[in-house]
Amino acid sequence: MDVKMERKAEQTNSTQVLTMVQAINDGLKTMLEEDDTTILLGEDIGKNGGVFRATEGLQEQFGEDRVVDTPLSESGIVGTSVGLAVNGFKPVAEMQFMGFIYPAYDQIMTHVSRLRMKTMGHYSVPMVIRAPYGAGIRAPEIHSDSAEALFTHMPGIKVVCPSTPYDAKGLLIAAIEDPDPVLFMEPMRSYRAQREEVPEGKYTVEIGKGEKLQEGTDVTLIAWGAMIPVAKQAAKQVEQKEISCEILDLKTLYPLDRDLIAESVQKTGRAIIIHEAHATGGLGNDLISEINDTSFLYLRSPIERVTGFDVPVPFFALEDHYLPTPQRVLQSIEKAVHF
Amino acid sequence: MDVKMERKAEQTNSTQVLTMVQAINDGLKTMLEEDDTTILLGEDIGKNGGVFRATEGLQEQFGEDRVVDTPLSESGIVGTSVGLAVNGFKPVAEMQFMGFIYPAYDQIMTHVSRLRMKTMGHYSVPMVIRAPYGAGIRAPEIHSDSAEALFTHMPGIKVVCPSTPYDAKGLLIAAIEDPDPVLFMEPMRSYRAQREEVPEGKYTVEIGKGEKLQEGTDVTLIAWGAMIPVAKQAAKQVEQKEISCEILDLKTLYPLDRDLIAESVQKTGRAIIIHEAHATGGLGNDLISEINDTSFLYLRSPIERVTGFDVPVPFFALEDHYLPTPQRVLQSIEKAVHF
Amino acid sequence: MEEQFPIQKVMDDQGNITDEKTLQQIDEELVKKAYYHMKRIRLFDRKAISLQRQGRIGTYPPFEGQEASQVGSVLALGTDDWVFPTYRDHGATLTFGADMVRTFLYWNGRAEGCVPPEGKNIFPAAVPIATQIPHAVGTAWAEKRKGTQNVTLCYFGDGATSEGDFHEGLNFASVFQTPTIFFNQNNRYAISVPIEKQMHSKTIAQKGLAYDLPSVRIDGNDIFSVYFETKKAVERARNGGGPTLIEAVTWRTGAHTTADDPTKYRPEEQGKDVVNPLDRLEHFMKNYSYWYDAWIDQIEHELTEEVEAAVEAMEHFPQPDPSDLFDHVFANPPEQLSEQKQSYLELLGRG
Amino acid sequence: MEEQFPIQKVMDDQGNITDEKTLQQIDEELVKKAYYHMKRIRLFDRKAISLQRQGRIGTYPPFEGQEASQVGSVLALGTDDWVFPTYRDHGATLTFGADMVRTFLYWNGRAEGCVPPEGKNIFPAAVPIATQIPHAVGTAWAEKRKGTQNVTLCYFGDGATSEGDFHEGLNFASVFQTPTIFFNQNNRYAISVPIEKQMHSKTIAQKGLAYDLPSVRIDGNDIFSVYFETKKAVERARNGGGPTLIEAVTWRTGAHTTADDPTKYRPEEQGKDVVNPLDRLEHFMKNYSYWYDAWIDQIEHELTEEVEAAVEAMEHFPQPDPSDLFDHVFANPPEQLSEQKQSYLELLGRG
Ligand SMILES: Cc1ncc(C[n+]2csc(CCOP(=O)(O)OP(=O)(O)O)c2C)c(N)n1
Ligand SMILES: Cc1ncc(C[n+]2csc(CCOP(=O)(O)OP(=O)(O)O)c2C)c(N)n1
Ligand SMILES: [Mg+2]
Ligand SMILES: [Mg+2]
Repeated sequence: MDVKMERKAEQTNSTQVLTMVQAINDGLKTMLEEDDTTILLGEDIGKNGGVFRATEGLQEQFGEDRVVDTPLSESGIVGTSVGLAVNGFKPVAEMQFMGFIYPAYDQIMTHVSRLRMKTMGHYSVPMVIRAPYGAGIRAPEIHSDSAEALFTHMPGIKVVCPSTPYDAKGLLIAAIEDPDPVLFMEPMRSYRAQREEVPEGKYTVEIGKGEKLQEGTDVTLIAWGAMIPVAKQAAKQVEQKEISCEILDLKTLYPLDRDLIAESVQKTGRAIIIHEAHATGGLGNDLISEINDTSFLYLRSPIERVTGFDVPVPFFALEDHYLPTPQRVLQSIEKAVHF
Repeated sequence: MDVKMERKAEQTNSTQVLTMVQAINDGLKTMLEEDDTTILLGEDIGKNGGVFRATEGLQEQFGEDRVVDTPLSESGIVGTSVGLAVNGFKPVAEMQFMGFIYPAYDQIMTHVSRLRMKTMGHYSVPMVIRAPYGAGIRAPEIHSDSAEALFTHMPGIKVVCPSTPYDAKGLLIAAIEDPDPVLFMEPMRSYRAQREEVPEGKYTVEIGKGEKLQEGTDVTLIAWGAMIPVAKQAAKQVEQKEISCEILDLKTLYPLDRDLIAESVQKTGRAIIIHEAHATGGLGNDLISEINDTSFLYLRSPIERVTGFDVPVPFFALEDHYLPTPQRVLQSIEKAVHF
Repeated sequence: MEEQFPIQKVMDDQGNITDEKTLQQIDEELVKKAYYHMKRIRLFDRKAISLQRQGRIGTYPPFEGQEASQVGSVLALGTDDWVFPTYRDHGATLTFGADMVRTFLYWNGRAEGCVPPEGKNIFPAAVPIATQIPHAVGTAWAEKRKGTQNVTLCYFGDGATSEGDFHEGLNFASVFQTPTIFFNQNNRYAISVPIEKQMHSKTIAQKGLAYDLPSVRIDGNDIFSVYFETKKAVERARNGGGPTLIEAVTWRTGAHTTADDPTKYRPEEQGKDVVNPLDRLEHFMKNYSYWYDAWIDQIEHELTEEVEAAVEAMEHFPQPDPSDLFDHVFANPPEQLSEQKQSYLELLGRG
Repeated sequence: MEEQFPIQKVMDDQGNITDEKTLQQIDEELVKKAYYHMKRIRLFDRKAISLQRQGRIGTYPPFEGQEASQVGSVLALGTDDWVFPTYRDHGATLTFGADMVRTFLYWNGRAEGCVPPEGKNIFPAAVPIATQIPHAVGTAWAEKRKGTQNVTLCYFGDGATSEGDFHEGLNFASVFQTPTIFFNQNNRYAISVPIEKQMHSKTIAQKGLAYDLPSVRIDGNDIFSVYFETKKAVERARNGGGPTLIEAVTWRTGAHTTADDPTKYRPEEQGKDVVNPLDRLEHFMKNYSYWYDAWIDQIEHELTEEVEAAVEAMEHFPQPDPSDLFDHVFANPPEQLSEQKQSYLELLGRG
């Protein structure tokens, strides 16, 4: 049973059928309309509407002062956003690709995430950093990184990652309204992979909450973003072998929805974590740790990780070998079930 | 029984009694003498001898061309080091404090760690980045970070962290001789905390190998760097309660010495991981993952983590509350043993 | 470039002012204010060093020698403007209205030291070099967008100009014409690295040329030059004229910090010829009959008392609370963080 | 600043050279070499676009319009010098001796495309903007320290000058006086962002003033101007004169990449007046009797065959090997990485 579809059906507002990138555009538009202090900054987000068209039409509608084409300068974008945020604005900064967030790492690490702490709450940095992430679209090098773990290990910033158009818009609005900085990861591979009904106007998806996408009894698959379709495919394939998978979409990577995870793993006794980032230092380890803390006595087999390998994301000719596949998930499911 | 002391006694070369920072100085000197291509770069490392005196006397001895005071520019230091390394030199770059490595994060992430992969081995970046890390010395903000996990999650670079003068020199020399980039973390708190016999001249401590510092039967304490004394103190204190701890000093944080860990945990059935960095995203989670993979059936209790909290390293008035203490380790040991 | 950017000064080392017009702009109020604040922060600075020596505060970076730069520049601001200090600019923030007790607390490792008085736009001292520069551009940009006339004054050292954030910040300021005054204190050293090794160019002012910024190089030990040149830049910024780069050439008399030993890297003779900015102002005041013994004694007495009282208050400030470790990371702490707090406080026996 | 840095050119749009002395420096060998390489990379570039359209390679960033800048600059180098290209500078690397098959492979997502021929000092194309600039300074510094006369030529775009690494790299070059030529191709756009929004300053050449670097602004579509000015900078660098910044003003005729639509952001008329550098050279060759129909036909034929053969070879290149994912991360892969490889290859059925 698809739990999510059911919930969606309850939605009564008028809706539009949108792809994820359109839903993001719609979320940005909604907040630009709602709140005068919202301001978008980034490279090529204005006239060009963003290299993925996520900001298409927004500069036309809201003007160059609110949808700002900046110089090619990530540290400058994030650093000036700190000043804007402290002084009454809600900057939504786009990093053109997540692999280009690294020049801004210092600003995010030493200021964005720490200013509230430093000033005991006197100043805060309510800003959103949007970052398209992940491999699988045949992009040049550095365009395909999945760097969430570099930010979940950074106290003071939240990290979210939607897997559907509906969640993308709802989480983005929640992120913009959040009193603290939020890194908003956008799975490029999912930008146009799926269309769904997305409510018009403003609504939010709660930060810190994941969702059970599918009920199951034998094993819990934990994933997010572009790995959700991979998890679903694998789950479908093992159905034939009479293995029943529960699928969790985390949506928020920090703070984790611990109850959701514990409840599911305590039921199934087995977990497979699927993510694109490298195994070593990846968020998968945090999840294992979490499960170790909450559900040690429930485990029937070692937790499995299906992740990107401990190698740099390769040039695109090999990217399909880097990325987790349903086949690899399948293998792990069988390993867990037949432990 | 102190396994390490025994091994040390076997050492026959002539030795000096040195602190860790002196041992590092001696290691640098050894390699500057050994190999003409070794070149040190950093802020204040020349005439001033480094803010911790780690490079004291080296510019005088080897000249301004080999011990280079650079501009205040971490990305510049690392970026030019890439060029030097590719073109025949062995740069050893100092980041004055680990918290100031972030401006160089882009260079390390997109080039230092990836150049070999990008060029299928045609170019490589044999360089060392030295970074004094950790809290506990009443330093200003950002001077006390422990950022290993941001580098263990970066394929293509090794990460090491000594806890003694002997290991500091031996690991540093191994790092300089390594064909690949190595991040060399120096626990500031241990710089002058201990003196020991350090062989003169060149010797190495193998990268990728940890060491059992103390045999025990009930629980394995896993730590490195400045947390080793904390682990030892806790182990000593629980001795009275007839709890016997095995202590592992990891020394290399990537790649991990998996056999050492597995063997010990399979014996004791319990593990406590101690590190300064934040729990979420910390290396502790990798260790739990590792143990989950290798030793699932041996575990008698959930693995415990004693770490820095999920908060930015605070201003120093509160740093002792941030840092793991023997008391906190104790609590975890008891929790594990009485699970 | 030294010809293109000569060091502007209005007052010579003996406190003489040759330009009649400038002299007329200097009134008693200004002179007294300048002396008062320079004296005040001098006393603060020396007290801080002595506290550090006694182990009553942590490592401290003295600013002695740079008082004219800090006081002269910050006095050119209005109350609603913004100040972005580095760790060495507490002389400026104190003059702008920062609390002295909290300033001492800052150097005792207390976050309380970063909290400015309500209504005072003072950022926490930037520790990672040059990172405050884009922030200062951002706040100024916000003021511009809100349509106010407020400006932002951003401090940074000579060493800071080597960092990427200096460049990116100035470029943003230039592109968006933000009302930002980039106030460089060129004290000719970044810890041990002399400016000749920091850069091959002879001036910092010339770095403004890259961004088409109005730039000026001034004698940072001449309080009047600092004040009037900053004032000009502030007026320009308020009136929509955009950012300015000011290089104030100065000299730190003492060590980089109390943990530093400048004799390791500074030639003994260097700086000997620099007339201390407070002495220079004293010469001026005596030359032009602003030196009132009674007033001098009175403020010296008052200020000494103020500093002593601040030390006293700092030392009697409530002890740091471990809860603060957890309470200011997010507006609403996530459950897992609250648990960490809870269990730690329990361990401390105060659950 | 535009007065201080006028655009230098020796050849006008009609291919006329007014300066007699310059004319004498141009010999048939140079003309033929220039034409040959510009033609060659033009054919490569157009072929790459068409391959991309057919899905035979990935996204591709055309350099048409910038051939004079790339060929003119790289021809000024000697064989032992270093070249640091961006993703748009394969025209330069091909001219310097990169393998054409591998260059196609690069755009097909193959690491093989980053491996230069033995003895050719060509760095992989820099994708993260401006990051190659410090590398180029480092290799040049190494040459200087080894006492060779080799120099480093570093390419970057107008947009790249906004990044911190541009600033930090140029400062290092200036401080250590490394033999680096910073060759900027100012094609007036960084993707969709026009130079007027990238910077408020009018020229890129003026950015050299910050570092006291000799800087020059040239017509990047004038192959001779590019060649001679680069040559000058190369000579200076070889002889210990340190780095130079060259701004070559040019124009990208097409899209930023094959995934880009420039009509979204470039006014239709813009660039219409720019004479394509190859046409300009053709005018020159006709004006000065270097245009030999037979030779032109012959090289056109040869080059077309070369490009076709390279495409053929690219498409018959051995398939990418999943082992390569694991084999080049470290000189000696750690055990855990070998295990990952092993188990993945097993899964692929080839353990
Ligand atoms: C990014 C970064 N790197 C290194 C340091 C260490 N550090 C602290 S002060 C300093 C020198 C700063 O020199 P300058 O900018 O001239 O300011 P001054 O101390 O002279 O006031 C250095 C290198 C730092 N704080 N931040
Ligand atoms: C650090 C970084 N940020 C963003 C990008 C995305 N990006 C690729 S090319 C480009 C524009 C570069 O412009 P310019 O330097 O003028 O070079 P051109 O493409 O015109 O040759 C951008 C923003 C990137 N590659 N690297
Ligand atoms: Mg200085
Ligand atoms: Mg361009």
